[in-house]
Amino acid sequence: MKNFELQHIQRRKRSNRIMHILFLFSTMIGIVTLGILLVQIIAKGSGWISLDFFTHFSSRFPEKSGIKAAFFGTLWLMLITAPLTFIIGVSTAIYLEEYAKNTWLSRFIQTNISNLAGVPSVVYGLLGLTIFVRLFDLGRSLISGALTMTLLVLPVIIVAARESLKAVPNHQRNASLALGANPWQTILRVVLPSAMPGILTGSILSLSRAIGETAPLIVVGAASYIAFVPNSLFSDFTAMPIQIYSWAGRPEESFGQLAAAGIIVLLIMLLGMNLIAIMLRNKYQRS
Amino acid sequence: MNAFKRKKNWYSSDRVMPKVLLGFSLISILTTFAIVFILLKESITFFSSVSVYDFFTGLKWEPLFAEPKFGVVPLILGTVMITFFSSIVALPVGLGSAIYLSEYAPDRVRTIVKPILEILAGIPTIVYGFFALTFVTPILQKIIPSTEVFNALSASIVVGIMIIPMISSLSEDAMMAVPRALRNGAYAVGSTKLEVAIKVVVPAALSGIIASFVLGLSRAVGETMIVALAAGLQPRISFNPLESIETLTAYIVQVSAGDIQYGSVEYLSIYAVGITLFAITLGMNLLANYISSKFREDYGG
Amino acid sequence: GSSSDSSNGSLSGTIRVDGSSTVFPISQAIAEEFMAKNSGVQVTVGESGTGGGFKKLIAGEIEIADASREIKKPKDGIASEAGKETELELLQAKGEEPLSFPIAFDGITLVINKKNTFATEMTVDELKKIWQKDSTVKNWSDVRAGWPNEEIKLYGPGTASGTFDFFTKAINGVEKESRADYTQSEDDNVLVKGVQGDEFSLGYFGFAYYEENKDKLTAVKVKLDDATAAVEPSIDSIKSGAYKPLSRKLFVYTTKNALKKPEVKAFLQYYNSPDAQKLIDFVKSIHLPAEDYEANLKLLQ
Amino acid sequence: MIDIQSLDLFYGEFHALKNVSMFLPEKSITAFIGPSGCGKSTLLRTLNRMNDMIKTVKIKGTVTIHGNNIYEPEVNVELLRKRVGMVFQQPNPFPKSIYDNVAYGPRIHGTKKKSELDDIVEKSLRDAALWDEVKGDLKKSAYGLSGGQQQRLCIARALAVNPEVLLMDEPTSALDPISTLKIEELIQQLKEKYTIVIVTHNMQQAGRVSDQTAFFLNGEMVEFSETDTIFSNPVDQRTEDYVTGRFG
Amino acid sequence: MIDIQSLDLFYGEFHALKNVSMFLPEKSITAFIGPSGCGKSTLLRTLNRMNDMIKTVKIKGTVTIHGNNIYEPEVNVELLRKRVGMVFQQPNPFPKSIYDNVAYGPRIHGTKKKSELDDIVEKSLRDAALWDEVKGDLKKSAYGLSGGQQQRLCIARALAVNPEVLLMDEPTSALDPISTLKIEELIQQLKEKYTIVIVTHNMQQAGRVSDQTAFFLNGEMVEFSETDTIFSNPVDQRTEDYVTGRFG
Ligand SMILES: Nc1ncnc2c1ncn2[C@@H]1O[C@H](COP(=O)(O)OP(=O)(O)OP(=O)(O)O)[C@@H](O)[C@H]1O
Ligand SMILES: Nc1ncnc2c1ncn2[C@@H]1O[C@H](COP(=O)(O)OP(=O)(O)OP(=O)(O)O)[C@@H](O)[C@H]1O
Ligand SMILES: [Mg+2]
Ligand SMILES: [Mg+2]
Repeated sequence: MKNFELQHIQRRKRSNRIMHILFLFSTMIGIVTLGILLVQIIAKGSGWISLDFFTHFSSRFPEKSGIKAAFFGTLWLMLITAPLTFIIGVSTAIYLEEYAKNTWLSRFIQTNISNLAGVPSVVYGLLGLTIFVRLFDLGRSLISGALTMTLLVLPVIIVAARESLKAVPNHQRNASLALGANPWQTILRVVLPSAMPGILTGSILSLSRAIGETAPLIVVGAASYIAFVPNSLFSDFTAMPIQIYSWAGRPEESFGQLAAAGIIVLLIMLLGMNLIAIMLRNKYQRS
Repeated sequence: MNAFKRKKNWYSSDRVMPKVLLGFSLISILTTFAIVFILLKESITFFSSVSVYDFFTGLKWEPLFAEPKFGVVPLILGTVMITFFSSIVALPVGLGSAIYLSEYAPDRVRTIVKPILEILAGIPTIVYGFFALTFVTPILQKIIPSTEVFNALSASIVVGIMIIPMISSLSEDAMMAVPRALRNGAYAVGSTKLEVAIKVVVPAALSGIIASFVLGLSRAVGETMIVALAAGLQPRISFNPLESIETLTAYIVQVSAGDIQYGSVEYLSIYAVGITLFAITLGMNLLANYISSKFREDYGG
Repeated sequence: GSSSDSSNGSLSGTIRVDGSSTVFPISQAIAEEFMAKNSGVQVTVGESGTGGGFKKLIAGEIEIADASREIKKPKDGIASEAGKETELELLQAKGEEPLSFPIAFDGITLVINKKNTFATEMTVDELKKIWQKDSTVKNWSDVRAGWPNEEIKLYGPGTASGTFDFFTKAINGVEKESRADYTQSEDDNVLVKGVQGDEFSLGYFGFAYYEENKDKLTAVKVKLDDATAAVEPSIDSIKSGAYKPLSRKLFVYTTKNALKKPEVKAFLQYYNSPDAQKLIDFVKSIHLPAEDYEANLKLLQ
Repeated sequence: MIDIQSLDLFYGEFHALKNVSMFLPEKSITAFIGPSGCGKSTLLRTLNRMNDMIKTVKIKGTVTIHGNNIYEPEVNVELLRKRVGMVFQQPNPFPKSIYDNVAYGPRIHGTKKKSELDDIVEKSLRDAALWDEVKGDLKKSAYGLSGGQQQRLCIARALAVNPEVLLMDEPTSALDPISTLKIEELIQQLKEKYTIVIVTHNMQQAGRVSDQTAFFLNGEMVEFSETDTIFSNPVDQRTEDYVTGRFG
Repeated sequence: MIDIQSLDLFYGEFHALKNVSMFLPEKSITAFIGPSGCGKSTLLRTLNRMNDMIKTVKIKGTVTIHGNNIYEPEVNVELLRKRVGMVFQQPNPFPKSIYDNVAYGPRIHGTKKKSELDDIVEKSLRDAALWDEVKGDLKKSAYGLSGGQQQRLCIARALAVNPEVLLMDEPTSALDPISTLKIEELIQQLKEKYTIVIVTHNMQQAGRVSDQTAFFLNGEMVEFSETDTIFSNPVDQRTEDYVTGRFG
């Protein structure tokens, strides 16, 4: 073997090793940051997590404060937002990727969607306030908050779902169509299952965003202090990030620690919520 | 009579679903219209007091002082700066970890690490804001002592970190969807993993990668709390990321959560700022569309 | 017998309170105790800013607005042009009449770093020299001869806050007239951190934040002029009115119609009861002299 | 039964089929032969309108099956494709289990009963000469099969919907001789019930199985007649050159 | 030159190659034949360690090339694969232009000069019998080619890095007879410089091109000897059954 060729390959292998380390390092940046954040938050807040923390409402006494209202508020919010986001988001993606011809309408919809991704969340708050609270007269209720959140996180799931639909190889569609399946059957039974991992990633990312957003809910009118659990779609509500925000803004150190405890609970909720999606994604990706 | 012409019932899923799906797609248009309408309606009132020309060319943004000045340029500059620096952090790091996860990491590592990274997307932004302020900024100040308490760099770094999962997860999905056969073709001529990743997988997954970049950057442009907390509220024309600045979004949240009277000119300025931001993201998206249509490679065949 | 009214367990309904985040802890504490006594009533308290509170009061979405300033009225009683009405006019346009209840003091506190041992007291004139519009003060030595020739790092609340409005009026004489080149944050905890980490800094924010961080910061004693004695901000000095000119009143507002609801009336009666004064002190605001509450209660009849 | 009349097909500007006319009688086997890129697959796809999927395609002329023009506007393509089955040049199983791959078609067309599906799956797999190799684990992913096994699976999948016409695009190019022989036998059997069109590069195969053969060159149908005639006594010089391997 | 010694290969639990030993002399053509699923592709992939890509694979035994065990831990697989080229059963061009597909290998191995690349691309395309069809538009996407054209492109891509050994997994199964013949001629030519291993289902092809032939069944190598011997005078009954088509 010619010597220079060996050297060249060695050089390529070296750059591969170096980049391997850099790529690993990139991955570590996220993980390490998360680690630091978690250590800080847990160090600050874990002492406040107890059963009482879940069964009490917020209070002027830090030691009597709990997150019951916020916990259930967020739970409700997610129970409404998750299916709405999924259905509307995936439907839109399917329409654009599988049905829409390259018309001005579909291009217009696409531009709209990526544009909406950059609209700041406060503006969605103003939107929710104007449309849902005032125009539809839903009041400053759970449903207003959930609908606002849905609109806020839709672009993420739509874009993610579109890209993964796009990546489904055409020969799979052809195989189905050649058997006499109509386009809808093909989408439902062949394309969607193949695209599922990416769609689920989109769901995870968009719901992650929904669970951590504060500003739009405040603008829509969610209160910081509520001492009851919502009992209908039209109930007043508060949510975890609002409670955390409110505590974090208080002068007393102990409220700051409560905020950290709230964050821990929020992250556990987030993880719990994502778990199903993560498991499904792993399952679909394996096949 | 043509035997193949069997009429489909109007209610057959095949005929109904496209319409239903189109209906759902229109929600995004309606949302945009509603947003534009809301922003525009109030902006018009605002622009009856402040000239459009002054607004877009003015170099001083002091809307809440006794003699208000409404020149939006400093805010635009702040937003551009945050977006720029956060993308310097997020794009390479996000893409790097996507490549690591899809091409290098063993399956088990990937299935564990990916969800861990995704947690980063769900951390409330105020947590990030304080993280920037109390962790990143002090480190920056150790390295460069002239760093201000509030500075664009610290906020940018943390915004960048926040959007990493968006970029890494979506890009990784796109790369995972590249058929094995393509990788095999590259390996079989003696490619290293790096070459397979960079020369075959990334180009084949480019559409998805660009989409993730656009989403990530949009998030950076629209990010509010981190910037408001860590970058300060100091609108100024500066290209120094170690100084405090103010972004369009930070101004909107500052005023909308503040004590200003609704309906006053100062208050209405947030709508004008909102419209400006909207125009910026629109421009960015059109640019991204143009870029991705130029570089897109299809492998659907 | 206001307290006996408010402990009437047969009341029911919902009371929504929203507005200033400075007043929020007080309203929350009152609400908590009020609900303990009236299990049939649900009170919610929000903190979307004074402006937000008034807006919601005008829209009829809440019964009580927390405010860190008075409701905006047309200057000199001359009605504003259409589209630019003040909060009062907007409320009146709805056929409503606001009722204003001062409920606590907030002493705006100037703070310096613990290491700063020279600037422990200042006159209003000196403060004005520092904070006025286009101020030329750069270093401490520019303020008073003999002070170190070190740059003053200034910290203060965002320009959208009621604190800013009040401080500028009290020190500079004109509301919202201020130098612009100081480090702003809407989050007082952040200001605390800023001053704490910066040896030659000067900042101002609400008394509660100083009270909670006494061990980390030094409060500047303020004197009206060279002739009077310097007064340190404290619960007593604010309550007695000796801490001048930086103590302001906080308010709650309701409307005539909202007050027709017995639970709202009972809530406000409780707000002005002697029990409530303890709660106000508990959350590190400072209750008003008893006469003020009596006047409020009279208004409620 | 299948009547192609002056068919022209364009991929954008590219003229891929030029004025093709032919008649394929019922229950016959027709082979398309010709060099790579001559348009065999393209023509095959016009018979079940799979070309609809390619956006740039433009078609002129008519294709009628049992006297029904399949390119009329209101034709139900799903019905058409159920009756005109297709096996592709490259195996394209779904990322599903073997069972679900075969059961896919019947399920789409409304068969729900488990026992009925089981029967169809077994019969189709047997017909496609795959049953013995996979009967042990029908739940296994189709992607775990070898290339040849995957192709036979795709044939089974096409048979499962019980078509009238079967279009096969080089169905045995990935198969070993035994499976090939089995498929060829199967094709002969199917002929009793079905009309079959097969694209093949294998002259022997064309000779063995088909009743008539069409030879294509650059999108043109050069010659179309009885298979024997094509191979032993072609009219066109180019056909002769091709089938005797003297071409090019 | 290539020496396989007691090679066992497992996909997880599945024993796909059973104690295979064989010696492939330099500059010879070896054909692997056997029914679908017998392990031909699997064995082929062990020769350039493409099996490394499949996570479940476990290998026992040795493969030495020029006396170097390619399964030793420190083996440079990139170099190995450059020297042992491969063409797959299914065409797998990159989503790039024709030119970039062929130039891919030379580029990563350090050829930068445009003129040099141009030469390599032209030569490789000519060798793969594709040049005349594509020379007009080398910038065209490889996905616009027909199946057969794509496969020839993949052969050109493999030739472009100038390998010593060429592994071909049914390289002509998607080709028409003319291209097949060209490829077969090419293989014969390449033999002068390269060692070639070819998997094929086509007995005639094996007979035409190969010097020796190995027959596999269920992961076992049943017989391996001169091609003539295998086809005219096999030792094992199963081989005879298979090559005469009496099998199964
Ligand atoms: N989707 C397409 N877009 C543009 N051109 C195409 C497309 N599909 C095929 N072609 C071109 O049309 C011609 C005929 O292609 P076709 O696939 O029908 O050939 P074929 O006879 O089946 O060849 P093979 O034996 O290689 O499969 C070829 O020149 C091919 O490059
Ligand atoms: N990645 C894999 N995982 C598990 N089993 C596999 C894998 N690849 C192949 N097999 C199995 O190993 C056996 C040999 O497969 P291989 O692809 O080598 O067959 P082959 O002889 O090349 O067949 P064909 O002629 O159909 O291509 C088959 O039973 C197949 O199902
Ligand atoms: Mg073809
Ligand atoms: Mg094989």
